[in-house]
Amino acid sequence: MTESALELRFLSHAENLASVRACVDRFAASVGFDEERRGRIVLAVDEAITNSIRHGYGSRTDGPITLRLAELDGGGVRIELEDEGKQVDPGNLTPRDLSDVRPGGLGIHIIRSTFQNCRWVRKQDTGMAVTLELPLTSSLKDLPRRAP
Amino acid sequence: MTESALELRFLSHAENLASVRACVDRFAASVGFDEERRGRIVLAVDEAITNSIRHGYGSRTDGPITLRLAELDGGGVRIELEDEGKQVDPGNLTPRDLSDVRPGGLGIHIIRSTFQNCRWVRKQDTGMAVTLELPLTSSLKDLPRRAP
Amino acid sequence: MPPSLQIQTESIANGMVLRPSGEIDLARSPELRLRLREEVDALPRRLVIDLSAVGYMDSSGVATLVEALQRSKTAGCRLILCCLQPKVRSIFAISRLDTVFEIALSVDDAKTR
Amino acid sequence: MPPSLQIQTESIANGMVLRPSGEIDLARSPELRLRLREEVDALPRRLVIDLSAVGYMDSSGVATLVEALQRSKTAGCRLILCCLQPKVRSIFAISRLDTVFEIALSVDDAKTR
Ligand SMILES: Nc1ncnc2c1ncn2[C@@H]1O[C@H](COP(=O)(O)OP(=O)(O)O)[C@@H](O)[C@H]1O
Ligand SMILES: Nc1ncnc2c1ncn2[C@@H]1O[C@H](COP(=O)(O)OP(=O)(O)O)[C@@H](O)[C@H]1O
Repeated sequence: MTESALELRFLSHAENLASVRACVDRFAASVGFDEERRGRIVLAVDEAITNSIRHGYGSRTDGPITLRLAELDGGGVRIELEDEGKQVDPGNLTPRDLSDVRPGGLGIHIIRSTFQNCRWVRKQDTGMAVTLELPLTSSLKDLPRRAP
Repeated sequence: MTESALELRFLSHAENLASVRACVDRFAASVGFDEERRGRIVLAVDEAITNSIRHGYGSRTDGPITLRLAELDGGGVRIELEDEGKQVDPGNLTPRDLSDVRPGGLGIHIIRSTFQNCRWVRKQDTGMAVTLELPLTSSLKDLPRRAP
Repeated sequence: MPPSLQIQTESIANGMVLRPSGEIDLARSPELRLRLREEVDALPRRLVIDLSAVGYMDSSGVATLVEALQRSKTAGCRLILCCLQPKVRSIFAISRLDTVFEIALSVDDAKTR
Repeated sequence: MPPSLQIQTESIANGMVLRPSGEIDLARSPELRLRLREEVDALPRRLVIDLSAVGYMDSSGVATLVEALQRSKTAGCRLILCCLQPKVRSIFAISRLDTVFEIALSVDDAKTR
């Protein structure tokens, strides 16, 4: 843990999301992100935690989640999320075709279009580890109005 | 850990205070505290952490600090702060005479006048454990304009 | 004692206006989902969702609105969103749903357009 | 890359106005302390500290201002605070320092009173 870094531990209860978002927002501000980018970072982290709650823990509210916030070397943010829930094949975590309008299936798209580096890894025994990085120097990814 | 509860771990670097405050503020809101009382809770927790940094760790920036936020049975907030720094005799943690105007010496007064229950305990080996509780039903303590 | 989702309502000549407030995330979207089902099932001709008091929405909130849109279409109800704050507008843009929903800039426009 | 404390300054006929911005806690108060020492050591007749852009202050910020007040008195400088936001006003009240400092409601009043 570098000196300016935070670790949050909480259970997979959706009521915890708001406090976690507030902390992520302020951390991203202290690292130097402007309001627009903080909004994206907060949303994408919310989506990753929501996935742990819904898919990792099948909406159980008592599964442990750990979120680590750290400053990237060279500036920016590095976020690590760990759960002890059901695992998923990282190869399957590709965004779906957005032109097929239906409820759900947006989280992975939001996460991937926000962070420059996203990595999902199955942990040794159980659960997923997600690493998300956004250098301060990178620009928000292009958001075309329509899917190709 | 009850389901709606958070644990924050960080090092004794003052740069971390702002993110921690944001989290405490939002947690207190989710538990039902109004803006004025949240302001007091946030300030008092900041003072307790500041004491761990300055007195527990002698302003070293690499000392581990743990902060736990939980909802009190019956409503309200229970906050636990732990460090591994220098210990202090809890009997000496009484507020000083405020009519003696000088820099410093306000933290304990702010903490005690905010929370209904404050407990400082020396941990087994090293460090202090501070427990602060504020039921939702209690009113802010009276703030006379002058010390007696 | 988690705060529940506050939703103000107003009946209009051709339907209803709903005005939820707060942050619509995984903790709040189930309540919104149930409520929107009820409202659509009451078969209004128009259902306006005024989002001016919603400061934050994640994809669970968006999914709830997509579900309501699809239900509305089946029921012959016109669902109109209005008054999106910038942060909320941005998740519709990221999700490429800003052209799928009918989005009005003011409640008056949404009521009468 | 922690953001440093921003302090705007304005020279006035009888001294200086300082306008720090941000949250003055243990991370920012050392910078404020150094700066206030410099300013007091320059022996202005009046030093106005406009706190309108300070949204938060903890006791380390207050201690810094108490130190500056004591230094100012020794130096024959009149230190005046102004434009405290409610949250900042409240820590002065809790600390019973609201009657120890000279506190003005506007910068104009602080400059000319
Ligand atoms: N943390 C996770 N644990 C297990 N499965 C996951 C996790 N995150 C994502 N998934 C899988 O990826 C799929 C796509 O996720 P997403 O794009 O967020 O949409 P949605 O959650 O609405 O299905 C999910 O349906 C789930 O199967
Ligand atoms: N966490 C702690 N660890 C060690 N000593 C402490 C701690 N908290 C408070 N103290 C002691 O209590 C005293 C009073 O604290 P406080 O009222 O906050 O004023 P100040 O920090 O300005 O001295 C401190 O000077 C210190 O000796």
